[in-house]
Amino acid sequence: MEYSIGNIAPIFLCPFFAFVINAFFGKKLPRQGDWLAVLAIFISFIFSLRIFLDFAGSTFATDYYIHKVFNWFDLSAGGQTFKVDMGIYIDNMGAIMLLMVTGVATLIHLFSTWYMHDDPRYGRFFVYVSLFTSAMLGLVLSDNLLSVFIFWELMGFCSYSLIGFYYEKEKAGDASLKAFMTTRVGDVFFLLGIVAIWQLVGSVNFVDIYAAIAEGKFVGQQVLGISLATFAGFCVFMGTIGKSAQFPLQVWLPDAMMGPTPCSALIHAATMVAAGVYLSLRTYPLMVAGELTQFIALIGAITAFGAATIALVQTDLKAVLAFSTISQLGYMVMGVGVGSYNAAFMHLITHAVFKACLFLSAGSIIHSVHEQEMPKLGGLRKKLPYTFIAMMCCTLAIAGVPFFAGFVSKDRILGDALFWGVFAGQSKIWAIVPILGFAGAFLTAFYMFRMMFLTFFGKPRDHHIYDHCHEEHISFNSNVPLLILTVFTLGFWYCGTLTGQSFGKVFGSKTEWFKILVEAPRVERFVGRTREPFSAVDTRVKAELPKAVYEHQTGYVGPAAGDEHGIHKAHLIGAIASIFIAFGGIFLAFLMYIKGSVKPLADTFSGWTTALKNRYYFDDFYVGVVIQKGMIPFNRFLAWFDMGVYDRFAIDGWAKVNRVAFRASRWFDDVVVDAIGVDGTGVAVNLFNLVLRIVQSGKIQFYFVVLILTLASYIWTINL
Amino acid sequence: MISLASYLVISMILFVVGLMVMIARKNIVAILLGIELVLNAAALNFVAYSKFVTNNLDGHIFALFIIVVAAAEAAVGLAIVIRFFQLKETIHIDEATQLRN
Amino acid sequence: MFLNTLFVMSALLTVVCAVLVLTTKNIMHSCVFLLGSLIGIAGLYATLGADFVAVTQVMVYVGGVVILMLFAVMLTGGKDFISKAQNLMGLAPTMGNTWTYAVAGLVGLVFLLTNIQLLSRLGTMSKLKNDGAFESTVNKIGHLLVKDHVLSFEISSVLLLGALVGAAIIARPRKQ
Amino acid sequence: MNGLLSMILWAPILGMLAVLVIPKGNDNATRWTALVSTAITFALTLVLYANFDQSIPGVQLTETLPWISQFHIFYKLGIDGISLPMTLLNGLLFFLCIMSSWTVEKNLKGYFALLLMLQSTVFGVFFSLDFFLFYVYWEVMLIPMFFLIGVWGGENREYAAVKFFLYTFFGSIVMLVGIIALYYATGKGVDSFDIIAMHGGKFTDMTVHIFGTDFSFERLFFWTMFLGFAIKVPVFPFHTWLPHAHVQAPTAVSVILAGVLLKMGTYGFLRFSFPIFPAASVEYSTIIGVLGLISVIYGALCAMAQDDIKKLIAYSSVSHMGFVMMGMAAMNTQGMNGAVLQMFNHGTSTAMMFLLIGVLYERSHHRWIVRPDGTKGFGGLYTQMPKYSIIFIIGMFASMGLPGLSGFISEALIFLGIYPKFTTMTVLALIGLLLGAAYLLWAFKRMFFGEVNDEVKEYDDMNLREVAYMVPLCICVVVFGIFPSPILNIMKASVGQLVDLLSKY
Repeated sequence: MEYSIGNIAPIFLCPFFAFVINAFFGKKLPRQGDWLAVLAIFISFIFSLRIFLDFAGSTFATDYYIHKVFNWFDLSAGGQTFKVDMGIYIDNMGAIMLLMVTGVATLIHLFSTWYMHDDPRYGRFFVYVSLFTSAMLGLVLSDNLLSVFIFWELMGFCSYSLIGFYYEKEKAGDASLKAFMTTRVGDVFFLLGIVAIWQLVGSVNFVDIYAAIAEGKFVGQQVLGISLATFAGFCVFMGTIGKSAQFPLQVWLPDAMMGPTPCSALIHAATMVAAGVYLSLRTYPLMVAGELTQFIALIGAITAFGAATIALVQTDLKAVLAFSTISQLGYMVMGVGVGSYNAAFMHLITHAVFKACLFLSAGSIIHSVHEQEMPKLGGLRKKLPYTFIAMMCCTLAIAGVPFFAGFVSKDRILGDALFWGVFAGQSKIWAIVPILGFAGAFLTAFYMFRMMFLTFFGKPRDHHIYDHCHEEHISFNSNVPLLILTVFTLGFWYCGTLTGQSFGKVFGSKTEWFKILVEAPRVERFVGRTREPFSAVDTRVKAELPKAVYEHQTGYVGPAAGDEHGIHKAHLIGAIASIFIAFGGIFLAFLMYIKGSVKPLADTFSGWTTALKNRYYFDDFYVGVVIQKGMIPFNRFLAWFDMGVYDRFAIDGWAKVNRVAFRASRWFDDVVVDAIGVDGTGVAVNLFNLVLRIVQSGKIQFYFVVLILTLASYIWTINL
Repeated sequence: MISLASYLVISMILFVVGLMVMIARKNIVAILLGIELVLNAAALNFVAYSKFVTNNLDGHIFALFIIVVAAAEAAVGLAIVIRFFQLKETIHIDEATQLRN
Repeated sequence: MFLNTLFVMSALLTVVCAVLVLTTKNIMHSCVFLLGSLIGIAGLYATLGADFVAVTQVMVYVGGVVILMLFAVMLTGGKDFISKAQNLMGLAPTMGNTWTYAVAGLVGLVFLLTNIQLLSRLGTMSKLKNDGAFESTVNKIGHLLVKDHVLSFEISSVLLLGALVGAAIIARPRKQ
Repeated sequence: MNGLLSMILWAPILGMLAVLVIPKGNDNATRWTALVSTAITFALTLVLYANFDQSIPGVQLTETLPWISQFHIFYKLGIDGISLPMTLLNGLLFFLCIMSSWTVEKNLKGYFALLLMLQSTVFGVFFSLDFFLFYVYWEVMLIPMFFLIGVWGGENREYAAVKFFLYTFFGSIVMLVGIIALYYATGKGVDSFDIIAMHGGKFTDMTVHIFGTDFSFERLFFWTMFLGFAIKVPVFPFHTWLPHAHVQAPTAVSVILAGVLLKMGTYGFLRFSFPIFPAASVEYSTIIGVLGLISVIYGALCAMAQDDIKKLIAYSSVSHMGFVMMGMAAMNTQGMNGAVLQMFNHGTSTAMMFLLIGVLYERSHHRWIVRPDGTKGFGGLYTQMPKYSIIFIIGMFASMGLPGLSGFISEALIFLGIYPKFTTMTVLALIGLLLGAAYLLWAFKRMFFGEVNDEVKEYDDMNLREVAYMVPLCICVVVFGIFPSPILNIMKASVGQLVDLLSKY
C-alpha cells in the first residue's frame, strides 16, 4: 500500500471539516448536520482500517514506521537557526490506536444520534464531538511531542465544553472548570518537559528523542540538580497523570460525568483519558532512561486500588463507571511502570472497547428510565434485554473472567507486575505493586457485579420508574452499536487464542499478532534515520520482506532474553490467581446482593465508608483547603496590597510628597524669593493646613505617639 | 550619694509615666493629669541642672514659669473639658474630633 | 543624713504616686495620687535647696491646680463616671483599655530606652558640690524676676490674666 | 512606493480635520467620516505590508526631510520587521474601535477627533527613526489619551487620567535625559538624534563623569531608558496605573491602551534599549527577566482576586506583558520572536476581551462578576447570549494560550527561549500559565454558567455591528494560531539581526 498524503490526511481532516461545516452551517443542514459528523468519522474509520490491515496483515516487522515531516514555521535569520517541524508518525501501535479510536468513535456517534435526539443543543454536541475526534486522531498521528501537546490541549478544551454542555446547571460549570484546571496542572508540567527535551535534542520528534537516548545524549545532563532524563520524563509523565486521572490528580474524572453520556463514553472512558497512557507508552524509553519506572508503577498501583475502593460505595451508575475507569487506567499505568509495554497497550484497547460499551449501556438505561441512582433501579433485565447482554459481557470482561478481553490484558499486566515485584530480584518492597493490583482486581469484580445485580437483577425497587421504562427494540442507532462493541469484548480477537494461553488457537499462524506487533521501541534502531518530506510517497516495500530477511538486513535482534523461567512462572501464578480472584469477587457480590446471605460491610467499617464516600477527601482538600483557604485569601490579600497599600502609599504617597514639595517650593517662591508678595502668608497657611491635613487623624493621642516616636528617633539618630 | 543622675532618673520615670497616662487614658481629665506629670518632670530637671551644672538660679526661674504656665493651662483646659462635657455628655477623648477636616 | 532621707522619701512618694496615677481605676483617685506625686516633687525641690520653688509648687499645684481638677472631675462625672460598664482591664470605658495600654507601654519603653541612652552619656558631667551651707533663694529670685527676667514675668502675668478670662468665658454656660 | 509611511501617518490627521469640520449635530456623518478615515488607514497599512520586503533585516521605506536643521533634527521615518506587525495591529484596532464606538453619545465630535489624533501619534511612535521626533510623538500621544480617559471615562475618571498622565510623563522625562545624553554622544562631533546611527553598541566603552565619579555611559543611560519603557509596558513595580486607567477608560480606549499602547514599551526595548546599549542589555537581562516573571505571576494572582471583569483583564495584561519581557530577556531567536509575536497576539486577544466587555457593559452598565454585596453580577449569560458566549470563549482561550489559537505559539516560543537561559524562571513562569487559565475560566464560570438572572434576561445577544467588529479579531486569533508564518516571516529577519548583535556581547 502506498502511504501518500491522500491516504493518511483524511483520517484527521474528515472530522475536522465536519466540525468546521457544522460549526458554521450546522443549523441550516437537515438533522442539524449529524449525518455529516457520522459520515466523516466513518470515512476516517475506513482509511484507518486500510492502514491497520496493511500494518497487521503484512509480514511482521515490529519497528517499521511511516514518518513524514513538513516545516511549520522557520525562524532562521541572520546567524540564527530555529525551525519547528510537524509531521505524521504511524507505527504498529499507532495503526491499532487509529483503528480503535475511529471504530469506537463511529459507534458512539451513531449512538449519540439516538441518545441526544431530544436535546435542544443536538447540533452543537456533534460540533464538539467532531472537533474532539479530529484532535484525538491528530494526537495519534503526531510525530512529535509539541503537536501531541497541541491536540492534547484541544481535547482538553472539548472535554471542558462537553462537561459544561448543560450550562444551565451551576454544577456543570464547577465540574468543567475542575476538569480543565486539574488536567492543566499536568499539562503545564508536560510543556515544561517538552521545553527541556527541546533544549537538549533540538526538536521533540519521537524519532529524534529515541535516537538521542540511544546516543547517550541524556547521560550526565543535569537540570536544577537532577538528571535531565528524570526531570523531563517526570514532567511528561505528569501530563499523563493529569489526563489519565492518576493519583493525585484523579479528582476531575468523576465530576466529568456531568457531561452527556456519549461524551463520557468517548472522551472520559475510551479515548482522551487513554491518550495519557498512550503518551507514556510513546515516551517509554525516556521513562526508562530517567529511571522512573518504579515511580510510575507505584502511581498506577495506588490509583488502581484506591479508585476501586471508592467505586465500592458509589450509588450513581455513572460514578461507578467513572471510578472503574480511573482504576483501569491505573492498571495501564502500572503496566507501563512494570515494563509490561505490550499488555498495557492491549489493556488500553480492550478497556476502550468494553468501557465505551459500558458507558453506552449506562446511557441506554438512563435514557430509558431517566434515573441513574442504582438503589432506585433493579430488575431491568426483562425490560432492556439487549442492553443487559451488552453490559453483562462488558462486566465479565472488566472483571477478568476468562475468554473475555479484560482477562487477557489485565492478567498479563498482573503477571508482569508479579514478576517485576517479586521475581525480578529488586527490593521486596516493590511487591506492594502486584499486591495492590490483585486486590484491586478482586474489588473490580465485586463492584462491577454489585452494579449489575443492583441494576438488572432482583425486584424493581421503584415501580414508578420501572413501569415507565420502555421495552427495548433492536434499532440501528440505539443498541446495535452496543452489540457490535460487545462482540469485541471477547478475548480471542486480541490474543488469537480463546484463553489467552497457548491452547485453543483461532487465527492460525497469526496467533498473538498483538504481542508481536507492539513492543517497546528499541531506541538504538532510530539512530541516523533521515526524515522524509511530507509529499513523498511511501510504500511498505521494506516491510514486505520476509521477516527473517528483514531482520537480517536491519540487524534485528529479538527481545532481550530475560529470565524466561521466572516470567513463565509469574504468569502462571498470576493467571491462576486472577481467575480465582475474579470469581471470588463475583461470588461475594452474589452473596451480598442476590442471596442477601452476607450483609454489606458498610456499617462494619463506617469510618472507612465515610472516607470512601468523600473520595478520601481529595476534593475537600483541593477545593476546600488549597483553593478556598489558600489561594483565594492569598490572592485577595495580594490584590488588596497592590491597590490598597502599594498603589495608595508608594505611588500616590509619592505623589503627595511631590505635591507638598511643589507647594513648598511655591511657598518659597512666593514668600522668600518674592518677598513683596502680600499673599505669601496665605500660601504658608495653606501649606501648613496641607501638612496638617495629611497627618491629622483627629485623635490627639495619636499625635502624642507620633510626636514622641519622632522625638525618640531624632534623638537616636543624632546620638548614635 | 545624691547626684545629678538620681534626679534625672526620677524625672525620667515621671516623664515616661506621664506620657503613658497621656496615651493610655481616654479621659480628658486624666490626660491633663498626665500633662501635669510631664511638666513637673521637666521642671524638676531644670532645678536639678541649676543646682549641679550652672550653679545659678535661672533654673528656678524657669521652674516657676512652668508652674505658672501649668496653672494657666489647667484652668483653660478644664474649662474646655467642662464645656465639652456640656456639649457631648461625655469626656471621652475620641469624641473630640470636630476640628478634623 | 536628713537630706538623704528626705530625698529617698520624696523620690519614692513621687514615683509611686505617679505610677498609681497611671494604674488606678478611678479618676478621682488618680487626682489624689497626682497630689501625692506633686508633693513629692516639692520635697525633691527642697533637697535641691530650692525653697521658693518648693513652696510655690505646694501652693499653686496642691492648693490650686489639683483642687481645680477635682472640681472638674466632679462636674463631668456624667455617664462615663457613673457607668458600671467595665472593659477587659476592669476599668471604666474612659480609663483606657488593653490596646491603649499596650501602645502606651511600647511608646513609654521606647522613650525610656532613649532616655537611658542619653543618661548613659552623662558620665562624669558633674558631682554635687555640696558645700553644706544652705541659704534662702527667695531674695535672689525676687531680684532676678524684676531685673533679668522682667519681660518673661510680665508676659506670664498677661498669660495668667488671659487664661483666667478665657477660662471664665469658655466655661460659662451659653444661653440657647 | 515612496511616501507611504507619511501617508499612513497623516491620513488620520486629515480624518480628524474632516471630523472637526462637520457641523455639530450630524452624528452619523461624524461616525462615518471617522470610520472611512480609519478604513483608509487600515487599507494603507495593508498596502505597506504588500510593499514590505521581508528579506531585508534593517529599516526600509525610509523617508528623510530636514526639520530643525540647526540641531540636526530630521523628520525621518522608516519601518522594519518589528514595527510592521505593530503598525498592522494599530491600523486594524482603530478601525474596529471606531465601529465599537458607534454608541458613544457624549460630545461625539471631540471623541472621534481625539481617537484619530491618537492613531496618528501611535503610528508616529512606531515609524520614527529620529529620537527627537519619536519623543515628540511619545509625549503628544499622552494628550488625546488624557482627554479620552478624563472626559469619556467612568466615575473616577479624573483620578485615573491624571495618574496615567503623570506616571507615564514621569517615565518619559527620565527617558529624555537619556535621549539628550545620546544626542551629545552620537557620532562624536556630529550631534544627531538618528536612531539607526546609534545602533550597534557604539557606546560600550564610553564613560560619563557625574558627581565626581566615572559611570559607564551604557549602564547609566540604559536605566534611564528602562524606566521610561518599563512604565509604559508596564512591568511589575510600575504597573499600578494600568488597572485604574483600564477600568475608567471607555471601551475603545481600553482596547487601544491594551492593544497598542502597552506594546510601545516593549517596542521601545527592542528598538532603542537593546540595539543602542547591547552590552548593558545583556548584562541586565536577568533583571528584565525577573521583573517579567514577577509581572507574570503577580499579575495573574491579582487578577484572580478581582471582582470587576475589566480589572481582571487589566491585570491579565500585566501578566501577559510579563511574558513579553521574559521573551526579550532570553535574547535568542525563539525568545525574541516569541516576544514580538506575543505583542501582536496579545494585541488581538486582549482587544477582543475588552471589546466583549464593552458589549456587555452597554447592556448591563456594570461589570461586577460578584457584586460587593456578594451576589452574582451576571449569571447564565451562556443561555441568554449564545453568540456572545462563543466569541467570548474564543477570546478567552486565545488569551490563556490554548493551542490552536494564537496565544499558544508565542508563549511556547517564549518558554523555549527562556529555558536555556533561566531554567528556574521557566518553571516559575509556567505557574503563571496555569494561573492564567484559572482566573479566566473561573470568571467565565461565574458569569456564564448557571440559571439566568432576572436582570440578564433583558440583555439582547450581539447585533450585526457588534459581530462585525469581532469577526476580524476572531479570524486573526484562529488563523495565526494555526499558521503563524505570515507574522513570523515579517519579523524574523529584523529579530535575527538584533539577536546576532546581542549574541556578540
